[in-house]
Amino acid sequence: MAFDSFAEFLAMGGHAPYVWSAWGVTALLLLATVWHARAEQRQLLKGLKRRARRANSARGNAQ
Amino acid sequence: MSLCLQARQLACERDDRWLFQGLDLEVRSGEIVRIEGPNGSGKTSLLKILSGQLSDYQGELFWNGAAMNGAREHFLANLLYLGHAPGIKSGLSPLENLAWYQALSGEGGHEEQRLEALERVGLAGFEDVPAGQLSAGQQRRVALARLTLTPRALWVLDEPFTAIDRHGVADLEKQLVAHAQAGGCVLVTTHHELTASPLLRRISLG
Amino acid sequence: MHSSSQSSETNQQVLAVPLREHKGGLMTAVKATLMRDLTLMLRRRGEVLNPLVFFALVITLFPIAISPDPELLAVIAPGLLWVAALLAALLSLDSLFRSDYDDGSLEQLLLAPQPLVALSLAKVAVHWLLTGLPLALMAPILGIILALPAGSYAVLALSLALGTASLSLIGAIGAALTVGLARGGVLLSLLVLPLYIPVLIFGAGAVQAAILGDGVSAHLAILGALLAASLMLAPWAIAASLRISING
Amino acid sequence: MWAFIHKLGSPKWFYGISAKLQPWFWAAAALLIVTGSLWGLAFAPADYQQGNSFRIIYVHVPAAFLAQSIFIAMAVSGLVFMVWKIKVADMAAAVMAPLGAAMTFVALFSGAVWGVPTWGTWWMWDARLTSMLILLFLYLGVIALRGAFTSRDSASRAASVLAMVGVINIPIIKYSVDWWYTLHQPASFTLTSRPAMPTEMWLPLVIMVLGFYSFFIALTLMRTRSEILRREANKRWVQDLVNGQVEEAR
Repeated sequence: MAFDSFAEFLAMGGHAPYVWSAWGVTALLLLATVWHARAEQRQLLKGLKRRARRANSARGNAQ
Repeated sequence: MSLCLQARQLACERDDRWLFQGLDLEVRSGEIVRIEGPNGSGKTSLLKILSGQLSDYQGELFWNGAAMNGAREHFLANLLYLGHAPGIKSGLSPLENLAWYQALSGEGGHEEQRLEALERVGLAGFEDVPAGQLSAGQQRRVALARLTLTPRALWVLDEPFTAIDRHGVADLEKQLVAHAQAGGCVLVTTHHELTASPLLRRISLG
Repeated sequence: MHSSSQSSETNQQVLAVPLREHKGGLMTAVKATLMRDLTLMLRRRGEVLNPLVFFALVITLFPIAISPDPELLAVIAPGLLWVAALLAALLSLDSLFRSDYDDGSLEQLLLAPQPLVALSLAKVAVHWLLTGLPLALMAPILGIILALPAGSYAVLALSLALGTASLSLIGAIGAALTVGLARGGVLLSLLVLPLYIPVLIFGAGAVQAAILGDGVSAHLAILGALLAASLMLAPWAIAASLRISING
Repeated sequence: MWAFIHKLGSPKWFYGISAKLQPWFWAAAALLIVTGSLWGLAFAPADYQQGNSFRIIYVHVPAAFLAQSIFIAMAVSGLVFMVWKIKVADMAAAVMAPLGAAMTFVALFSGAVWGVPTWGTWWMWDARLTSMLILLFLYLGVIALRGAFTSRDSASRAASVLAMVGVINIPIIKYSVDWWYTLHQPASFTLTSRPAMPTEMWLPLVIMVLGFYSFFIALTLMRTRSEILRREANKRWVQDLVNGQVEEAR
């Protein structure tokens, strides 16, 4: 452990704004890409399923 | 010696839509083959594939029995393609335009040949006018002059009758038949109704 | 899909139009393409002059925007001249294949029984002859009004002549990629400018070295090496890009 | 070999295999990044010169590595697509580009922030940062070119060619920028070039780099799967797959 207390850890020896903003932006971007990829996949599947259901019911009506 | 262009199981997909699939065709000496189909059925794409411009297709092409990849140079040396746009530079005179086309195939050519070809398409007297000052139909005629200027066995013509007057249409049609009778081969798309001829064959798409 | 059967009698007949073997003539084709593009450009003198006027205008803007102080100008002159020349060369790139694409002669170029690589190289050569070379010749005159120190004028012209040849080659890749797009002009600069940076560094560096009295041969050698590399690689990329654009 | 390549080329096969691989890469990414972060932030010793601001290295360097690697991966995918006409390769290239641009941005941002305590300024024309900035423009160019075409086939080919041209230029750009930087020498030292780092400093860095690579692979697999669904929506196997899921839901 390079720090004696949690407060010191947060203070980063006076470099807190730099260290935390760099890490924060990185973490935010990584999480945002994951969130975006998940949302994209869900939306696609939802659209495909809706289409499949509509096609199925259309086929059902025709019979 | 005769020529033969074959396509086997040709399929073309443009952005997830099949323009055509499983197309087998064979074009031989002495034939006029008209590709038919409604707008957007892939006529131009098919001509572009058959003339070796579009490489994005499935299936195989053969030129005189040899796979197209190996025979490409020989194929291009015997091909004359006229596309939607006439390919005429408006800044150059008809003579200069034709000279470039002659040189593209590697021949120097003579001015008399070019003058003669222009005369045949009814452009005598316009040899030195910048092509930009000619009408659309006259520009098309300059392009058509290549048919006689640089004799090639295989003609691939995409809507060659566009912008041409009735007289010119009749002349061109005669020229196509004569070419096929002489053992050449014509692949053509057109909205114009071609007169029936034993040499004419239709392939319909879509 | 149907194709009616056809009697095979006609197939046996002898061709009046015999099949030809492809018999070279590459030099004829390349020379004709060079001459054609030169004639075309020289008939539209405005298009040849535009980049030169643009170059002069941009150079005029800097002293007005920064300061008329000759000492200050002398320091930044090499960079200014190089950046302005680079932008001027970029300006004319969009039209390199555009008119050929519009009037259909690009398809014909692709279907010529000659290697497209050689033919497109001829087109790029004309672009350099009528853009890069005049810019290089004009730069020393503009150097005077920027108080460029003596002794660097020849290097300025030489570095520009060498450098703009690479710029034309690299830029032609971008022009070929965007020729099928309706508004390719802005995109073209986005694609091409980052690739111009090495040429800019060594081009402007050569002029600076000449001013400082350092040897310039290293810079010019690197510019030459960049040109050799572009000459070897760019034509293939140009040809591939043209084929993509024509598929549009 | 050929059979393998063509198997890989089938989107259906790739969709199946990537579903199996994906969780492992996500797990590896999470594990490595969490470990590396804790180690780098809390346990690695502070730098004797830069103090704790040095800890920015643990995001700056992995992002910079990834930014360059993704461009190379994109160009290789482009080559595979152009040579073997394998569509999955192009789909992967398409989804890689935005992540690459994002990583380049992260590297630039963290570098700029790092510059404040080190150089006393937000931006220094440091060789590494300058190359990164140019790389960002290259990414934006590829993304813009892909978006500019109406035909997706042409867009894919054009983007592949541009990625390949870019990848040939990246080392040239890098060397010329390095050379330019040493010539002008505006700063006494660069951010990350330093004499040998002690183990407890570079080990977390290695872990972070590996974590970022796992993240890249996992995300690319995931987004390529989405891209496959998008492009193959009309194909039989996708419809069967969706139908199966619909029925399951009942």
